[in-house]
Amino acid sequence: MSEPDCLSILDVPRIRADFPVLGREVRPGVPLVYLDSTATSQKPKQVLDVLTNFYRAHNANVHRGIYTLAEEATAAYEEARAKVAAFIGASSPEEIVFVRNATEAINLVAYSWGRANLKEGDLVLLTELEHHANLVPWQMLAAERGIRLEFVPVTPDGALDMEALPELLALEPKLVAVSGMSNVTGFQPDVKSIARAAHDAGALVLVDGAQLVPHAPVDVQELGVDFLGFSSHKMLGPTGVGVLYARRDLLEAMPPFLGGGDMIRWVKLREFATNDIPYKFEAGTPPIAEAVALGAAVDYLRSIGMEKIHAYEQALAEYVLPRLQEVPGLHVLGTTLERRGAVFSFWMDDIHAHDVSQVLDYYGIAVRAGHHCAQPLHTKFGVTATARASFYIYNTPDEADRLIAALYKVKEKFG
Amino acid sequence: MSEPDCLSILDVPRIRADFPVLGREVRPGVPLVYLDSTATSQKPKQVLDVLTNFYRAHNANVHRGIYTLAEEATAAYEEARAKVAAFIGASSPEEIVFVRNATEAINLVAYSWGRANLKEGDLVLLTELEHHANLVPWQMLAAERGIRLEFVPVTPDGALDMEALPELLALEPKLVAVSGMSNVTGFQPDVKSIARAAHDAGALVLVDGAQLVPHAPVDVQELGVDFLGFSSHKMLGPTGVGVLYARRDLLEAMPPFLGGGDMIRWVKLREFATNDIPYKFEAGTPPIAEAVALGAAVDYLRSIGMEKIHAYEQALAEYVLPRLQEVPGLHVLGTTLERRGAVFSFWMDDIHAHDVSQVLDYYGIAVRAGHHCAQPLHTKFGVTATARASFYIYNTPDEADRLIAALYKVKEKFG
Amino acid sequence: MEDLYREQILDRYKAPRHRGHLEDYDIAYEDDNPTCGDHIRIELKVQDGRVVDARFDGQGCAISQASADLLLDEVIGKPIEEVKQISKDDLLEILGITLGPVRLKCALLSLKVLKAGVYGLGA
Amino acid sequence: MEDLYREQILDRYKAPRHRGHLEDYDIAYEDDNPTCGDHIRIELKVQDGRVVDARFDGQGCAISQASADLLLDEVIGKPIEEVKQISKDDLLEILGITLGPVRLKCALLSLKVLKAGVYGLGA
Ligand SMILES: Cc1ncc(COP(=O)(O)O)c(C=O)c1O
Ligand SMILES: Cc1ncc(COP(=O)(O)O)c(C=O)c1O
Repeated sequence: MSEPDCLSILDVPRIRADFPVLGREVRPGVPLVYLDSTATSQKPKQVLDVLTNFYRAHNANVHRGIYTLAEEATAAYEEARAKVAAFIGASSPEEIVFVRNATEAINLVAYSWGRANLKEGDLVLLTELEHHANLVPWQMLAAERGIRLEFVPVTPDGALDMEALPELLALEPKLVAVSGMSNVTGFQPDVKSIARAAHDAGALVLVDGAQLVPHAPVDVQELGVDFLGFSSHKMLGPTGVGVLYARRDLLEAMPPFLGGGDMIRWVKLREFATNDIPYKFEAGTPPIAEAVALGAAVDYLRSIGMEKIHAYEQALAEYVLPRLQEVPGLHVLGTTLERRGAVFSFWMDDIHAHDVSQVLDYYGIAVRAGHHCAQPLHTKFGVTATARASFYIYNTPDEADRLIAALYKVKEKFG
Repeated sequence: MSEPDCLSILDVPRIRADFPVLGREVRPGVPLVYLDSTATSQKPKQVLDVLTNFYRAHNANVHRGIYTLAEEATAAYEEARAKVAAFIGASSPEEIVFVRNATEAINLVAYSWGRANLKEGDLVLLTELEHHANLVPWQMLAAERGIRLEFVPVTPDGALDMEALPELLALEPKLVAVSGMSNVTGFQPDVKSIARAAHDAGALVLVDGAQLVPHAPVDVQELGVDFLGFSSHKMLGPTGVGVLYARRDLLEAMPPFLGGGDMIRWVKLREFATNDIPYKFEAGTPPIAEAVALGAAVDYLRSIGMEKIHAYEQALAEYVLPRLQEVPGLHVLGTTLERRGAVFSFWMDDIHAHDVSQVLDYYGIAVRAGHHCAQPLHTKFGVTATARASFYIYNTPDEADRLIAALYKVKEKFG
Repeated sequence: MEDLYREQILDRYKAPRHRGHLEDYDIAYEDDNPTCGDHIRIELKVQDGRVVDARFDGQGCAISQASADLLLDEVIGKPIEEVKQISKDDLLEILGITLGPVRLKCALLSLKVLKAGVYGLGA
Repeated sequence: MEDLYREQILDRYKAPRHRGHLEDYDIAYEDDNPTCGDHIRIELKVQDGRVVDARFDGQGCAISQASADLLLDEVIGKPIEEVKQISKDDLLEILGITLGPVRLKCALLSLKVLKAGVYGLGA
């Protein structure tokens, strides 16, 4: 992939103009090259405008008020829910629960569905690719309830070992919980095939969509996903809000998770009845303005088109990966170009990831260093920490060139 | 209390100028009179500026990044924690856990501390004043674990029956969980005396500070509070963030609640170790921008002074209550002028609260109608729904006059 | 207000035409809106597949009560099969006002009760 | 970079003076920073209440390793009571750089290990 080929897919300069932070200099004369969208994305002014306009003109609490502002706020909040539902192909807005982030979405499933449906000895099948968000909640349940955990192995090139799947599914897991895209290797598992096989084996399917939803078209019905969790802040929206999608019949059968206002139908001193879905799972004042702004982020992404975004990032991956691999002594964790996003975790011989990231920062390049909340995956590859450069719609091949150039400087400095 | 007396306490016109939404008209020619701050407060431009500036200049994920933006974001987020700690007199920022809202704060205590420390037959002492947020989590624990619940009764004037307390404490509750200020009657229980008595009886003390913290000076050490939960959105900050304060030794001993990134020290495939407090309780990407903006809200409140705010609202209460009570057929739920904030829930003979609120909206006056998430309290007073007018630092006695005048119109219309 | 509390609605609220109970009915159903305490009970007398008389009772806001009264205007005299066809939009047209999400629930409670009744939930 | 990776730090990282182990030591302690895998072990030989020799070993980023090496410069020859007085600020002054919150943890790991050792956690 060449630079111009990439840029024929997406009008990146025009997109960049929407993101105020991209005009920033890290130090006088050193412009920001933001390559950490996997941790959190930047926000376009269209999203910030909706966010502040909500507070400046319509702010009120939702669902109960009869006055003008409250009705406007409620309508905006519910409209955001409908936008999110349409964005991921849910069959109705009631299948969308607003939570804080992908992490809470998965915990909600573990606490509510998990504690109601899993008993000692039951199996939850995970993968070695998983982010801590899709490991720790199940470990907690294993410690509390004695459920068992098994893991689909990762291949040396950072993909999932699909050949191991049938054997693992033969153990009859109750749930298969898998990342839709690794935040380390960028690998995008074939969720549709996994879901079909899992369903055939009698398991439900949870997808950790924290990376998938911002970077690829998602249709939960067509993929056959039962639960999907993702975060607004990784898809151009604000922090403080995330989404749990779950199939209506599952949500209806699940017991409540957090108790309080709005999730109830009625309350007496010693008992309560739960509200209808999705409100049953939204206790207390929700992240109202954040959800409304997430709706604006969805609008923005749709106006570009998720197919295009996905294609652009695949093209970027083809551009970046070989160039990275040319840097002497640099090893990429995740070397497949099939089914991958533009995320590159790497380590350099004899140079700690912290030092790599620090030197890159000197050149204005923001990359993350650490285990990226996927410590078992790093352990598997025998490294404690990697540096990670991740690209989104506002990043250019030129920025990749700057990254590569700076990596040669790192080598020089520490060589 | 006369109008000028109230306004000598606080420079309300100057404060109003900071709140963009207050310039709004509900319909052409009908200015907004916002009397629903108990549900959610409006936001000053100082808070909105910090919020958008974060996204425009410093946005990054916190805690792990080494690059400039990530360090700035982390510093801003931790500075907000320190501001909140100082605001409520916590002994250190580590005692401040950022959650979504007051509701989640209380649920966190019920799930983590409650499940680790309460067993069948143990007593949690609540009050009849409580908001659903401080009822339902304990009802859920009662259903799951067989703990018992008892309630301090409410007096006919909407206060707590303190004389019943000794007898109830003699039942040796493990926890006394009480609202710092009722969102219905405006009553502000004597938390300090309750805490002292509860501690003497061997109980811990949780205060639902959702209404107290925005409206009165709070010093957790001086009050003797062990757990305090409150919400940013009711104290001039954004939605999507709230606070759990808990004493360090309690937090340290409590098991984690949500599992995922940031709350761990290390993770293997089948086990994890928890991080230090407060991170142990902050799983996944926190509401970063929201917490930073909450810090700005705290700055704003401190610049006015919580003592002054409290005095102003007490003066307003003295101004409003008698005038409300003069409206024929109008009954206020909560008639004491001692220890109260400027919240007035009322019902009118033969006119449903919905209709009251709807007619008031016609005059631009925003009040809430319903049970205000305190259904047991309404049941106790034999009403299903009340209309509620609540005042904050940007409300004037003149707005109260407009409310009263409009209530006479309501009577006319429905009389 | 002019728009929301049209004379018709206040009228029907203050002086409903169909409030009360039937001595003898074939269908009855009741339900409430727990949030605000609106409550509606509807009783229908059916002969030869046609609603020959109807009453409602209940309490709540003007919108919920007037809506029930106006709805029964529509229902009385109609074949039960046509009653089943009455839609949300039909009722809102009869009311002739635009409603926010909360008030919509008030307005539609009577229709919800009616539908549950004619579809056989009542006895 | 000029500010962060001063010659001194890169120097010490690439060619540390005190890396290794003592044949015989009175105090040893090790700890790590689990997030990034920095690891430091410090060994001290103490005679008449004075540190007569010291070594460190470990792996991690340049800051964490150089900080350990520079810290031992300070420690060797000092009475143990004075070693106990070495503060965070002292170490940062020796390093001579300004650090963000994450790197601060790297820089201070060696001091944390040293303190735990001299306060008797090690053997
Ligand atoms: C006394 C009281 N407690 C708890 C809450 C719940 O607050 P939130 O909805 O922000 O969680 C409220 C807000 O209505 C309240 O007034
Ligand atoms: C694959 C994956 N899952 C889950 C998460 C957790 O997202 P959040 O921190 O927003 O809850 C992340 C974010 O780092 C991720 O990359």
